[in-house]
Amino acid sequence: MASPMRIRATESGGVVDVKVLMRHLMETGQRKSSDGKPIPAWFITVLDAKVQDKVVFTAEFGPAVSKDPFLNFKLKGSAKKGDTLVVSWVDNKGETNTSSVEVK
Amino acid sequence: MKKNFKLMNRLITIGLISVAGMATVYAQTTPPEVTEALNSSFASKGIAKKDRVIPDDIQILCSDKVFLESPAGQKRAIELQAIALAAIKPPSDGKYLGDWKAGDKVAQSGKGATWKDNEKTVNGGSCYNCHQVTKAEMSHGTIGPSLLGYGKMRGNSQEIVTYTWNRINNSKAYNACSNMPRFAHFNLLTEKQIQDVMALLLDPQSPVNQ
Amino acid sequence: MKRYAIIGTFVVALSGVMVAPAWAQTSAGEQLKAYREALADGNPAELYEMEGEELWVKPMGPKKASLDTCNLGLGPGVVKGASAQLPRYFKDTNKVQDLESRLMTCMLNIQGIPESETIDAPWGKGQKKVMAAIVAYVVTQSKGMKVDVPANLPQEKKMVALGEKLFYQQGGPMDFSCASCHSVDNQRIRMQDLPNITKAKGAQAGWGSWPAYRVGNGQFWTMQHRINDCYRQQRMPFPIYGSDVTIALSIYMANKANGGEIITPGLKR
Amino acid sequence: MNLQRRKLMQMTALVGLMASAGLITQAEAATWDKAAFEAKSVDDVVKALGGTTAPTVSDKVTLRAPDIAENGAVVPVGVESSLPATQMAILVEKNPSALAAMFILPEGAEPFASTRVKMGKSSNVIALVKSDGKWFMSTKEVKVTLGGCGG
Repeated sequence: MASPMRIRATESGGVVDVKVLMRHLMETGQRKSSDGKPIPAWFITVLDAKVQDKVVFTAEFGPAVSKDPFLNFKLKGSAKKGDTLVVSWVDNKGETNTSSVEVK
Repeated sequence: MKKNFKLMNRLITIGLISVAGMATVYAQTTPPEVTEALNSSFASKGIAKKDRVIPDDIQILCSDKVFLESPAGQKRAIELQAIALAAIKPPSDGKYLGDWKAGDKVAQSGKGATWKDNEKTVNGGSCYNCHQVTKAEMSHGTIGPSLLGYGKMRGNSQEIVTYTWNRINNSKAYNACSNMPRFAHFNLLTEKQIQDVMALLLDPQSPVNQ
Repeated sequence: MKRYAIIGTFVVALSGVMVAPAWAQTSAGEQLKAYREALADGNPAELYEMEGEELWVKPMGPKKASLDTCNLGLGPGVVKGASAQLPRYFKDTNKVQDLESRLMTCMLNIQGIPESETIDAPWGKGQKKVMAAIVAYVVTQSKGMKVDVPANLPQEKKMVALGEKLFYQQGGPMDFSCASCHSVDNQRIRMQDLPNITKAKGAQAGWGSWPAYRVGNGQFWTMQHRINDCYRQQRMPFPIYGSDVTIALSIYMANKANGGEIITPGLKR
Repeated sequence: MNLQRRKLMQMTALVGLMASAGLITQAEAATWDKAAFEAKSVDDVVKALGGTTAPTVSDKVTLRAPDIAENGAVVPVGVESSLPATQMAILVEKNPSALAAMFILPEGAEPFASTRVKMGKSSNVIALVKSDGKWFMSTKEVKVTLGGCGG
């Protein structure tokens, strides 16, 4: 299965609160494995959220973002109840993942 | 784990003489169902060998709360304390106090003796796990008493120095069921490490006494 | 544990240093509370739960069958509320089983996956990885319910009694037992609060919040994993996955926690 | 600067390759600000982000971070502002590379973002907010403690 992603988007008073949890190792590139070899950096670099193909929020991560990243952001005007919010990320190896949710 | 972890100790029987002079034998053993469960449920892994489940005299006593609270149990505790105290060796070079800075490193480290460690792992004293030791380190446990100002409060008379030495070497010499590990008895810390921890507690320059 | 038979002239001197600056602990404790609350929103255990939900219905093993007919005690395929009543006695295996040992039985009987595949796998790898995800899914289906482990059956009573003895059983080069850290109220190791498992409140806090996601290593830990690492820190040998000791301790804790709220999967340091 | 430009070009070439292979869309990958994420110090990050002067400390920038983190692997941090912001960033001063996360806010995105970052040791955490072409900031010290049994 694709690595799981959980998105929650809830509207209240015109503001859509978006919470995203993603499964990713977020390796810093600074750690060594038990046999002393460096573990290469592997982390999500860019995440964007879209509504009807229009980017409504972008986050860029460095390797200092924690494993299994959590992101919370808010939209006012660019999303409303019933919209489909699409969240995609790409990591430094070029792997991508996309998931979507309806704004509740 | 030395001799005291021999298999036969598992079912050791402790005989005690009653105060009245009548020979009364209190049998204290590890319950057979416990022994059986331990035997079937644990496996050796790395340096953590299976014989570690086999309790020695002190562990048998302290695992049995009901017996421990009985007069016979209290008596047994005093007996085992005396044995523990008698086995403590003074420092081989006569020096009780080493380097407090090295001692603080020993106190900070919780490493060693688990199945993830090996023979080369330098064991720590895990002191901060249970004790407040210095003001600077706020991440400390509360299982043991705070040691802040330890030397400042007591001074460093030979009595205090010897007591502290003994307490670190084998805490059970004063309290058979103390939660504190027997650091010298099981070779958890080297003599030098103990000297350094001594300095951490008693050296007037140590942050413990500032 | 009471301190028995402290002898010599040092009793007074020793008790003199027991007074720790309470204010320092309180404020550090409150600051930590703020940290934990900030983390509570968005528990990555949810990602494991999602994975487990898919794995529950996915045909796997030599028999290419899914676990969705597994009987966790409430009937074939019933997941809702099942883990709240575990560990319990199962007639078909004639054993008291916790969630993980019961799932191993289902994996064997339904999917044809030998128990050894789970037992021998390293944490987070192979069949243990599958197990962790399924556990995350199953325990989430009891979230908000009450622990319901009255241990009325004689087989269950026997295991609770064994678990209690094992809880106090010392061993290893540091003389530790579970009770060394978990039998007194309001104690900490470093900054971590240690629940007093000998009382209902502490048992509920402990049993009720594991399995959990551990932020420190970014892993989801099942109860078997939690107990395993407690024994590692006790410097004991390796407790075999699903062995009698782990089941006895589990039902002892669950029975003590009976009636407490289940907040699993938790979020831990 | 030359080196940085060369790195950037390599990155661009790689991204182009990946994009033509259909792995990612050009738009998604092109935005990762390599220079800013690879800058070591806070000052260098600000420069890489196009700041010409030191950011102004402002009470209109709110940084949410705990006083103490029980574990440096996961420290919840958030940034919020009452300024109309187009870009925000979270920095950890003593990390090997200071920039942890950056947020780009199109019209309709509130100046609010919260995530979790790793901290190697106790350090100042800095929130940056870009408003009207200028950078504003707020700082807070977060203490990272040792926890658990330490084994």
